[in-house]
Amino acid sequence: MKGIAGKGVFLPEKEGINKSILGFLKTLLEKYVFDGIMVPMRVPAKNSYAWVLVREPSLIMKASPLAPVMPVQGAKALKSLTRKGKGTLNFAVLMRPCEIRASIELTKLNQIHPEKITLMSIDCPGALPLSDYIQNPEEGEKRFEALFTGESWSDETSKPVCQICDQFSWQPASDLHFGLMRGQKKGIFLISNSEKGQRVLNEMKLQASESVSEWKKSIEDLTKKRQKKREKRFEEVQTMAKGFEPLLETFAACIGCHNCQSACPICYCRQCYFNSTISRPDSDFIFQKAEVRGGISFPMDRIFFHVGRMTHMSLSCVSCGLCSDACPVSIPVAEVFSYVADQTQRTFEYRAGESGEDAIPITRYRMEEIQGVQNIVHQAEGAMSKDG
Amino acid sequence: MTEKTFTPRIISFLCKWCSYSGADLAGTSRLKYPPTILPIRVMCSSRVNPIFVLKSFFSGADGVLIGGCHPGDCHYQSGNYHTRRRVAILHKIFDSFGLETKRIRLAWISASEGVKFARVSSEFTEELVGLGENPAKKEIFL
Amino acid sequence: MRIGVFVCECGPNIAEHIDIDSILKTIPSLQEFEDIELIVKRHKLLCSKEGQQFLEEEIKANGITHLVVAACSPRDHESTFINVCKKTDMNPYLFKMVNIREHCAWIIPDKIEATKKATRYIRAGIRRVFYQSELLEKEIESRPDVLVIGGGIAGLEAALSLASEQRTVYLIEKSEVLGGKSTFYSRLLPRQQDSWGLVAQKIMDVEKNENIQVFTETEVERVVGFFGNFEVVVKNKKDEEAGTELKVGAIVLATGSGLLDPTRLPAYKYKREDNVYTSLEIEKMISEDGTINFTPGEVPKTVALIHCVGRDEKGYCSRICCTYMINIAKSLKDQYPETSIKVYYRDLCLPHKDDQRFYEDIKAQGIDFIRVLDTRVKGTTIVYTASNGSKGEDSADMVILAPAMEPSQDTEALSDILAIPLDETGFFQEAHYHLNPVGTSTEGVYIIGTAHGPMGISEAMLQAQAASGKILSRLIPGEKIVPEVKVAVISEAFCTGCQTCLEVCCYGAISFNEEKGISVVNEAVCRGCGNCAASCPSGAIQARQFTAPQLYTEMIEAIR
Amino acid sequence: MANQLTIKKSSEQGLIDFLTFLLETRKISAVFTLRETGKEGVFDYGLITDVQMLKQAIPLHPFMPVNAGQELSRFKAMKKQVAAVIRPCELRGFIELIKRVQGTPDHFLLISYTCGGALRFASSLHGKGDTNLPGYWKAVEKGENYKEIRPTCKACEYFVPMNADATVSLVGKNHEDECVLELHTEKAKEMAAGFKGEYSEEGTKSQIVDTLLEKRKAEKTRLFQEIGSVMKDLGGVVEVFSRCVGCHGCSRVCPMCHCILCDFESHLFDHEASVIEKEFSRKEGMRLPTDTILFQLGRMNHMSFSCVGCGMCTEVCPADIPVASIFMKTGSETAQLFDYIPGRDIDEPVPVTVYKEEELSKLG
Repeated sequence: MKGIAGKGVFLPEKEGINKSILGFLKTLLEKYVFDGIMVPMRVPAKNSYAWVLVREPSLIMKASPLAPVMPVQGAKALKSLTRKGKGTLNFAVLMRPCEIRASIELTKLNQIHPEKITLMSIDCPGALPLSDYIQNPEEGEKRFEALFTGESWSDETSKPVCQICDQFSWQPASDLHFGLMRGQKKGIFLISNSEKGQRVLNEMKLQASESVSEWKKSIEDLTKKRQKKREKRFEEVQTMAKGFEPLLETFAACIGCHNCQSACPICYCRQCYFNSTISRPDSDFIFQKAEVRGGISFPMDRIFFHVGRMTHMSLSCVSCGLCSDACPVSIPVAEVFSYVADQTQRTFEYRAGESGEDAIPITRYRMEEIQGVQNIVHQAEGAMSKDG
Repeated sequence: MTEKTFTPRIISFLCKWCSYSGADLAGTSRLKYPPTILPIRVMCSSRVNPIFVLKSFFSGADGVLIGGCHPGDCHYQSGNYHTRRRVAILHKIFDSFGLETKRIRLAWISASEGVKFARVSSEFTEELVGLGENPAKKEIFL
Repeated sequence: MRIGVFVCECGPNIAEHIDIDSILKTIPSLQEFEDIELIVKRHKLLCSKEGQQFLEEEIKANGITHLVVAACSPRDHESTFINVCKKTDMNPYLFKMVNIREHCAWIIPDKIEATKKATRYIRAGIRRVFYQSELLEKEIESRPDVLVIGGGIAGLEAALSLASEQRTVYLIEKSEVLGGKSTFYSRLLPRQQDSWGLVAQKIMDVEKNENIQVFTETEVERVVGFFGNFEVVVKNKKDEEAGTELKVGAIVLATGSGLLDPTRLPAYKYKREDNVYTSLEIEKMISEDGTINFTPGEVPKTVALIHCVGRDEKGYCSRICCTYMINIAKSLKDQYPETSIKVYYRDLCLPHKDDQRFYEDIKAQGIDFIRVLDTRVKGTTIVYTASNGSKGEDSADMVILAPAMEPSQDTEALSDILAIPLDETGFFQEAHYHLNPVGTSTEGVYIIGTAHGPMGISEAMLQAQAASGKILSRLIPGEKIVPEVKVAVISEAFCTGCQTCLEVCCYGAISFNEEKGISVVNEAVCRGCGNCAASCPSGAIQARQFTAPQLYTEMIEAIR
Repeated sequence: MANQLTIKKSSEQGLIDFLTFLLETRKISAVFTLRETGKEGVFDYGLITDVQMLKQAIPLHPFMPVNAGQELSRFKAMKKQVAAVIRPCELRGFIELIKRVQGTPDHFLLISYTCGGALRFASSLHGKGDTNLPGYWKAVEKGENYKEIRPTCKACEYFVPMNADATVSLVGKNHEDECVLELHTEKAKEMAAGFKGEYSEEGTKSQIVDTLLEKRKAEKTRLFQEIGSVMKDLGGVVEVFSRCVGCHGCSRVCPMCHCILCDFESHLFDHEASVIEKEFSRKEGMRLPTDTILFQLGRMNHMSFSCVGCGMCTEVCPADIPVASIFMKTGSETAQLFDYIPGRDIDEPVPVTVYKEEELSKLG
């Protein structure tokens, strides 16, 4: 956790963490620090959550700062608010760290205009798989409650990508972080990270005077555990999907609905390349393909779609896992993408959404490339010279 | 003391040739009708994409009025017949969910029917006052 | 972006009913227009000369890019302000007129309410103009020449009215001779004029006219293009070779009509009994002096004239039969006063002002008129049901039928070639029954005479002259034409080629590009109604100047 | 010529034999059918050109990974002939697409079957199909709704194919006994010429088809009532659709949604911040992204009258919204306005492309 302020504001827990956070947000609205705050809220049927931009202070008490599920990526909701430019009102959003990262990526891609937006992040224990929750919301609530209040935050009930997430806490790019203090001393650390964050503390007449080291340590410990788990899982994914046949097998059940793409916060294209007319070949071409193999599969180009999508967005993948949630045939899309993203991002020494300052690598180049890139080029060149 | 009734907002798409002219005639004849009607001029009632109507409704318009030429009088031959089908489909969708079809009205108003325009406007307004505010106006989860 | 908002007082008309000062104050203070520069002003009468000058100067002085005028109905002065825009080099399609007079000032007694509505309305106008984009009017060359299809009386008249030194008229006729159906009728009501004389004179005039090229035994093969620039291929029926290509600016359809073949209606026994004739056969028997010469001894003692033959089947009244049948009746009665003549009719149609008198005169001559519900021929007997329900039987040595007019044989083929729809009667459909009776769904194509539906000669002449007038005023030799710019456009990227738009377009303005699999708008044919745009589920079609974002914004702004 | 061909093998094997014959005799160039491609019940539609590969074919398996009508519509004009084995709703979807100039029927020999319904994804993927198959086939034989088929299948009245060239009779038959193929068109009869099997003049219609139809009708009424009882006002609509995650997966798998870019994903629905702020200031709070429910009702407006009730949308919905049942209900109501049945007749124009001068008089 490089660059984190050493001190924060400590708000002791009152009637549970959620109530404490909501109380704080309510005051922000009452004092007109913000014109509205975007938070997850349980839908009327009580079987899911949706993003609501709340204006009325009393309404915010119905919100859930940390919903058990993540049906819509917060960055997507934020995109719909500011895609066409900044507004005139001051809004805050309270999101999970992966949502903050996606928001940063979308800002770089000019899909979010954050000038009037204050990004607030919160420590995240993970989210439940959407289908599990929807099938039995009450059970889901209980399971999430257990996960949330549990000590370890390494429960197996959350989404597989959440279980291996090592960026579940403070985000360099968020303006204000809600650090959740577990263990003996229960409460919230408010850590300001920018002028916008500081403005909130000032308006609320709060001083960052408490040391956050205890909280920081607990986060760092968990991060290390997660990293180990992450490496292990990535090895498994590698074995599962590496090579042509295994890759095919991994995505064999794919029905080509492209839900993964439309749920993905990073896939911001209005018209996905893989849905466009370019991807609709002539019948003759289909037959040529079929005759070579004796038969071809429909919908066509499913693997092409997945791999192609990776080339488009893996540098910006924030491993939020929405793709897996949206997959009707239970393919572990998120883990595969997360693994590939880890690889590509590593090559460019880039981590999606970590900082608003780094440009997305594909928009830049260096005369003397980064080692990772150089290596790949050398390998390719070597292969060519061998062939020659 | 009279009870304060609400003033509905009615988006009305009026075709340039008939209904808009009819509305103009209502004006030049100095007929009085409620200030609820907000006319949007289109070339033909068939320009009105049902999605506009739906969006108006979801954005809180209390009513939507589509004004076109009388059947057989369309300046584009058959535009109004297509409009009628589109409205019928939308009505049916509304019906199937118990949404208020009364909030979406189709009216044939010719250029000479200033009186009819004023009457339709007044009646529609009254009806909407009766129905009350569009519940979509305040609905959070739309 | 600098949006000029000008509120017209319209003398007292707006000023007295709307608090313009309040509008002037409210509009610029609205937060939503923070990043737009607004120039908001009032004037006492913008449409006046002085007002227009004021507007022009303001636009120039303030570098206004988009203009909103809140005044009267666009029907009154939109064109006035468009002209002002043109003077300032501002694209007139970046201008929006907001009608606060007819729709606010004059209809709302309460000044505060009127002001509120006007404000909201103007705000919607400002938002809309924000989304409007420049459109360029382009002028295109046009041809003054005209093709007239059909050499009947209507076609002849149109050709004569149109032909001039700078305008060639191509008159094509499918039969061997000019003249058409009206030559079949010997005498024309009300004065029993010689019809052939009338037509012959026209034919002579046409043949003399150097600016009219006549093609007989010729038919239209293909038509492409649009108003001002049609390319037509015509072909001589006897000619084996490829047709002749003609380039014309407008087309007049004067293809006339045909007559129902009564053999299709067995009740009348036509061609089954020797004594049943059609009116046309009788007309042919009438000699030049107006007499019908039966061989002695064959003069019928009783004659039945049956009107409305096929009216029920066709579903319309043929309008000319009553008058010519009365003519025949009169000819017979004058010549053979002993013959008993009975007329069986469903309804009498006597449309001209003199017809009624003529009818009453011949009724006075002793001709019986019997109103019937149905009539049947049984040998030399007429069996009928009178309108009161009673049955009757009369003898008839001779039966004369007045068959219904019907569309001429080639109507359907021409409908396909020209993309002019037919109405349910099978005749060509006019653009608007009341307001544009000779126009069609294709701009520059006109229908006249009985191609349009049953009518008499005078009405056909009127239509010929009306269509000619339209063409003369719009296709001026040497002048270019400006096609409508507010047309539909289809996005190539988003069109899936479902052709729904093609189905709903009544102008044939949309065609399908097989190669690309997308629909394409022919801008020269499109009239800009926007029907296609509303029918397109993918939003691939935009109606220019009425685009979805424009209407959408106006709508959302108006609701709030 | 004979109208019915009976093959003394199981329905599936008989059909495969028939397809093999067609492919071997080069009467067709390929077979479009369902295949089993991997372990644990991974299925897809395949275009098979090699006779050997027909071993993978499972043409009558009650699984529907996509609406095949959508896939068939991807074939642009070609000289080759393809035999396609698809379900009745897929065929109807294809017909509706053809009306929208998406695809053409000429190069397909369309083989369908009396359909007992498709299993839900959850009941057929990852090996669960096998456990359900015996029960499924028993239900088909008896003319019952098997519990694990899609909700819209249970309410589908059109399980006897319309417009097929040939139909395999499954409902009311023991599928292991024999394969009964009814040949409806000249094309089918010509194709069958030379194939060894029992030919007869008249097909016998199983009583069980009617039994099933009655059950389906009753279920349809019940399903529509169930939907209607929840979605009876704006609150009800919000209740059901508020958990929509806005992935638009329903429109992507919908055979009727053939648009390259959905209108609801276009610029039109990206709002200026000022527009959102205006709406926001009127409410206590507003849901983001905007227009979630507008999409649902808007899409209905575009295609409901052509909804074939295939149920794909429900299967792919990550939020488990009964999209298909809702669309089926509304669709049957909008189609009724024009006495329209989607997929019934290829020459019947889509209601929004035509009009009658005298109709809908209530509207004005």
